[in-house]
Amino acid sequence: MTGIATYGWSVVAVPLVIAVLAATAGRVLGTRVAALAALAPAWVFAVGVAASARVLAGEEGAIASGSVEWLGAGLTVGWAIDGLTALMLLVVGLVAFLVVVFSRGYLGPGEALPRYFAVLALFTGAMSALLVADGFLGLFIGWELVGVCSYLLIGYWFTRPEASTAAVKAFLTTRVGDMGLLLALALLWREVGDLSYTAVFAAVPGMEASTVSTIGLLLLVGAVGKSAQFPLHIWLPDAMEGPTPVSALIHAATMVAAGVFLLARAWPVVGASADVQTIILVLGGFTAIAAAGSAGAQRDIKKVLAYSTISQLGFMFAAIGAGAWVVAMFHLVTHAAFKALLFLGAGSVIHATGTQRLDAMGGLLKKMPLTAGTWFVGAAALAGIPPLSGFFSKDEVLHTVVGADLGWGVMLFAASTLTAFYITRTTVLVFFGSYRGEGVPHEGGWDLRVPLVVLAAFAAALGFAGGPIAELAGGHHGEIDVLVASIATALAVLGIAVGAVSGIRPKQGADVTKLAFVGPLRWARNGWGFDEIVRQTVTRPACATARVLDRVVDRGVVDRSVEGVGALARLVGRGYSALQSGDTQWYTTLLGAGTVALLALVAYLGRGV
Amino acid sequence: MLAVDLLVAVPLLGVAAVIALGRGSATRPRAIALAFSVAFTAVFASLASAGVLTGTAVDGIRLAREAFPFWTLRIDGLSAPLLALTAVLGPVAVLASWGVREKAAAHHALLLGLQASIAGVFLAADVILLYVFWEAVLIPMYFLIGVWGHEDRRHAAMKFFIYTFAGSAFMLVGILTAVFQTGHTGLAEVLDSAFVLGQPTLVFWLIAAGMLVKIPAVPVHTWLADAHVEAPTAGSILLAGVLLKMGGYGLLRLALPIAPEVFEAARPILAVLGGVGIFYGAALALAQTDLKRLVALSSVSHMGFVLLGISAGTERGFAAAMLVMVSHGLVAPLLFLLVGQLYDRTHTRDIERFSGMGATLPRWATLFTFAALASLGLPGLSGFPGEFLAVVAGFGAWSYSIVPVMAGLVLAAAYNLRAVKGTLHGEIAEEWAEISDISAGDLVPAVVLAACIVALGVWPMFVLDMTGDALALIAALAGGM
Amino acid sequence: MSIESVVFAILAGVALAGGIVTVFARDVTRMVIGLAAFLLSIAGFFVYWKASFLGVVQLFVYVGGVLVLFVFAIMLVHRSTEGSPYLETRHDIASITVAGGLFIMVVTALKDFVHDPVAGAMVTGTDEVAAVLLGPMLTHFEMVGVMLLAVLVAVVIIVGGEER
Amino acid sequence: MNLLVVAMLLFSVGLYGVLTRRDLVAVLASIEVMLGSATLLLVGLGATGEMIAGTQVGGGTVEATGVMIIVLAAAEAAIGLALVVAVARRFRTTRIDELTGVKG
Repeated sequence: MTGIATYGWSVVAVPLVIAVLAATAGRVLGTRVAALAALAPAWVFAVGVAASARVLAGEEGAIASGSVEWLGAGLTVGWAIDGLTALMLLVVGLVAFLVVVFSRGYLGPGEALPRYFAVLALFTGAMSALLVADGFLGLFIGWELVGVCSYLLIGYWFTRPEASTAAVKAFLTTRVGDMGLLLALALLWREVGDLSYTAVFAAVPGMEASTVSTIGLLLLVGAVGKSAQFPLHIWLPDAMEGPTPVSALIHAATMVAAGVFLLARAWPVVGASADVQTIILVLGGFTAIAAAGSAGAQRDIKKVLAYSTISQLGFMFAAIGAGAWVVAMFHLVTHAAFKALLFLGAGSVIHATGTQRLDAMGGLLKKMPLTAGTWFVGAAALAGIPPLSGFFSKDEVLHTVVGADLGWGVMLFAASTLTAFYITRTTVLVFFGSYRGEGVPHEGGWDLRVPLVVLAAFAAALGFAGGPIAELAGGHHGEIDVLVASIATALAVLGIAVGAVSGIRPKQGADVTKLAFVGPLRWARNGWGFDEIVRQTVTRPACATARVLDRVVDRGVVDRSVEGVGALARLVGRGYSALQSGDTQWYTTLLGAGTVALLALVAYLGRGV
Repeated sequence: MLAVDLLVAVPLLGVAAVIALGRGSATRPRAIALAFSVAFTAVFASLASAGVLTGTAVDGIRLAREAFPFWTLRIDGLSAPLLALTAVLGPVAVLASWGVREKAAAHHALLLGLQASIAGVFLAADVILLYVFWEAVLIPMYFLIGVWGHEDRRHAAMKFFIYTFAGSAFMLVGILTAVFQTGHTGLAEVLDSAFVLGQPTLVFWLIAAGMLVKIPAVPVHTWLADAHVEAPTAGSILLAGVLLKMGGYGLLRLALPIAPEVFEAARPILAVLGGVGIFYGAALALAQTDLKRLVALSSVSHMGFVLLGISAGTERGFAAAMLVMVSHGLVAPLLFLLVGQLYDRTHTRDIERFSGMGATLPRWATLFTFAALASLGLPGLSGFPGEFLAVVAGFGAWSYSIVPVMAGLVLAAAYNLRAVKGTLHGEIAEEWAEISDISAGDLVPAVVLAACIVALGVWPMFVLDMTGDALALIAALAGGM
Repeated sequence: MSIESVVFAILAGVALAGGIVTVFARDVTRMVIGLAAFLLSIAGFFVYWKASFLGVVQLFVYVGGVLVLFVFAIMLVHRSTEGSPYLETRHDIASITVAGGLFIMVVTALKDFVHDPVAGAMVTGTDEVAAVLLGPMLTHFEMVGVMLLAVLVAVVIIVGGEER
Repeated sequence: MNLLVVAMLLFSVGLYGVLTRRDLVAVLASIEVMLGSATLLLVGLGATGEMIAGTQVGGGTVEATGVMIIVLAAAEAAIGLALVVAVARRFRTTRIDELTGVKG
């Protein structure tokens, strides 16, 4: 059984084959295409299990690998499975499998199922490629491919203009970050002459400090884009235009965590520069608290979760900045479980109510008890209530950040309190009070319920798996710090209390927003206005510049000056149209003139001979 | 080997056959043309057994020297990928003009003539012969644009002709100077004795001028957009697919080896031209509302990578240039093919007028999205390996100066996705709700191109295996200075 | 002044005169006569250089063939257009510059390479010409033959059919 | 030198005619002048008994090439005149300035 890890490349190949099959034969299969697509993550999960078992059994380093020259001398693409990869494969395989199951119930038979499930399988393969790559080139390939899957899935309902815009925005914003990663690769190639992890990591000690810092920074730019950290976070809230299961998989559990994975994977580079670490800590801490603030002001259930994801990723970045990438990985795993759970819970609610607006929900506890129950588990895990998984991982994050920089530690405590506040507020708005929407919401079929239960189990229990997770990631599991844990829990309770109060909306049809905080609310809801700043300072000027280049520079100056062959003719006195008058003899005269000129040139060149 | 000569002879025979057998018929010429272009592909495939795919050089048969003093053909690692491209695009171009009924015999004869002369350019191992083929390419292209083009075709055809003819006139002077001063016309002999050149700088720039117009480099790119917009689909396919490649090919084949020391000095200029082309072309493409013009200007951007790769002056940079050329030779034709198919159905290319075509034309939309993703350099498709290699090689040569190229890459994503969003996405336009999706016949050429794009993207070594030795030799020349 | 240069001068004079008349004449008959003089003097050059076979060919093909063609063509055109050919010349500076420039350029470029022929330097018999035509230039010979056939057909197609 | 001057003078005169004559027949006659002068120069070069392009050219080759040129020129004249006749029938004129069908 554990032997299948030897065929690690199959975690890329199998999903790709399935994607092709789903795309081509999907029409024939009907809704059964979901079953086909589910095989992809199932296989990834199986390989992850096998590999994890071998790592936990004590195998050191990469348990299996292979590579092939792909782009000329030295530029190889290969795969290798070690503990960190195995851990991520488990996460990706499990969440993706559950999301495929959930999607089966979430999307009706009228949807373009072959396209959806083919891209989902493609995503699984691309994400696996990112994970099992044995070097930066392979990672970059997977990195770009998951980005495009994200684009395709955000724009799944492409006839909705918002979805299309959001898809483009997501791709372009992450593309900016990707350029940093690409530049990092170019720099690594120049410095090392090899892009495989082992060669790069071996070369790091011999490099100049400034070079290491530059590489680290460039990698960080890539990670910031993919993981939606400030200032490239603007795409993630908009990405909620995609189907909710997609948000759960790509924009909560796996793809957006790739930035964290990258920094953990490249730790020998990132960790070699204290400056880079400081920047990561600052970025992560700032993002964590700013996004948590925004999450508290949202009116849309998915936007709450989107900002929450940005915020939680900020926690992970802060942990890496504090030097504890194993802790970041631990939080990544628990977050994947409880955030995917929350998203799928939201999906279940949206499926039942047909809306994403919080003010059109309420009182769903009685109508959808299973969804409500699993949501409570996820929400409590996110808020950091012991003994759920989020409590353990967040405690470790806070502990390490406090140890590294007290100031940012305090900020994270504040962010953590806000987290408890916004998720409680959302919970109250959705599940308590009376129903403010239309129709009669009820639970979905088994395919909607089973994933919720499974994820709830993981979200509840993963906290106790800190040891094995850390071991897989390749580090050591920290102890619970009683002081930090107590403060954090106390603050979480405070946040929950405030959130519960703010969330209580007794009357049907009341505008929730007016009853919450005043003043900066709108500002916070719009991501502190940063979106607008980017639009005014980057997007618009870029488009305007392009237009000016086209209308004024290219057609006005460049083209006209070279069409000045016509102007020459005008000088001769025949006017521009003479060049195209149909006067053959005039053409011939020009031809002759050209010949004479060329001969003159030849004569001039021939002087010396 | 006879097969080398057949690469020129088969399309020429096809011209004769189309004229002789296809006159007056609307449908017979296309069948004959398809047969001969497929025969071209078959001949090229037969050369694989001679090791062409691994970079082995194969000479054509030597005709009587007195009778044909300049007839020397040779296929090597530098020309093999581009000939492979020609072999793929020939049948695609014929299939793309399947619907041409007006003067069909002339149209298909010109297509085959174009294919013959392009193959000749890539095969010629004699500078005079090279020049003859180089000019011969212009004529069928001129008529394809001028006769079967759209509204403003005459102006575009004339502009195309004047630009490229002016460029090749400079090139002719450069070639003649080299011939007179070295006393040879054979490519190898000319290059071997190129050290006797009295004015290498002038010779290099004269030849390079012809190439830069063809590529095209900014600021002599403006013929391209007009020519593409007005050209019929098959013309656009061959224009973007192989004609532009003559520029990059010529730089590596002739300009660089004839004056390596001048090339060394010219590298920064080439790099700037390339970098500006990448950024400027992408910015222009972003501002277009005409879908075909957008694709045309994206060519300026992509071909900038060719210049960037060459400017690195290393084997890796040259390999990047070759990869980009082959990739662009697949992606741009696919885009033009698809835009042409859309135009056939809607008779407009205005992005603003389209909306929600993804729902109306699902098959077309899938292919168009695919092509746009290939164009923006998605890994796994053909655009990525070349552009990645160009960035790596460019960074090695020019360090952080290539950051504007990165901006160009972001813009590339922007204009491609804008094209997709503008046409495919959004609410379904009433105006186009009734039009029919592309037929199986339309699918064939598109799927052929798409398959090649995927194949090259997954396994770029296919091209690198061919070019390896040839590029190493050129790189040794460039580095030897 | 040697006899050779006298002969050369006479031939050159006739050729130039013929050429100028051909290009500038306003009367069709004069133009044809000028062309005939020009072609005849070219044949004279060939004979003078002892390329007698070539001279004979020039005589037969040009004077005997092409010139007659011209006369016929002029007659046919005359019938169709109901007016004699419009033989005015649009003199202009551009054309003079181009023609003169070409003359100057070529002469300066080649003056060191082109020497005057020595009378009798090319003593070749018809057999030698035949040997070349059927030996190294056989392919050309064949190709020209094929081309002539094509021209024959083409001319019939172009002019053929009833006059409408 | 004299040969070159004479031949090029003839060529230039012919070219001038091609560029300025307003009637197709006259243009063709001018072309004949150009062709004749080119043949003259070629055969004359052969008659110098010197090297051309690095190889000694035997008289036979020059003469044979001359024959080729004459034949080709004759063919050209035949086609050209045939076209002129056809044009005259179709458009009722052979004046170039009235035939602007090749407008670019």
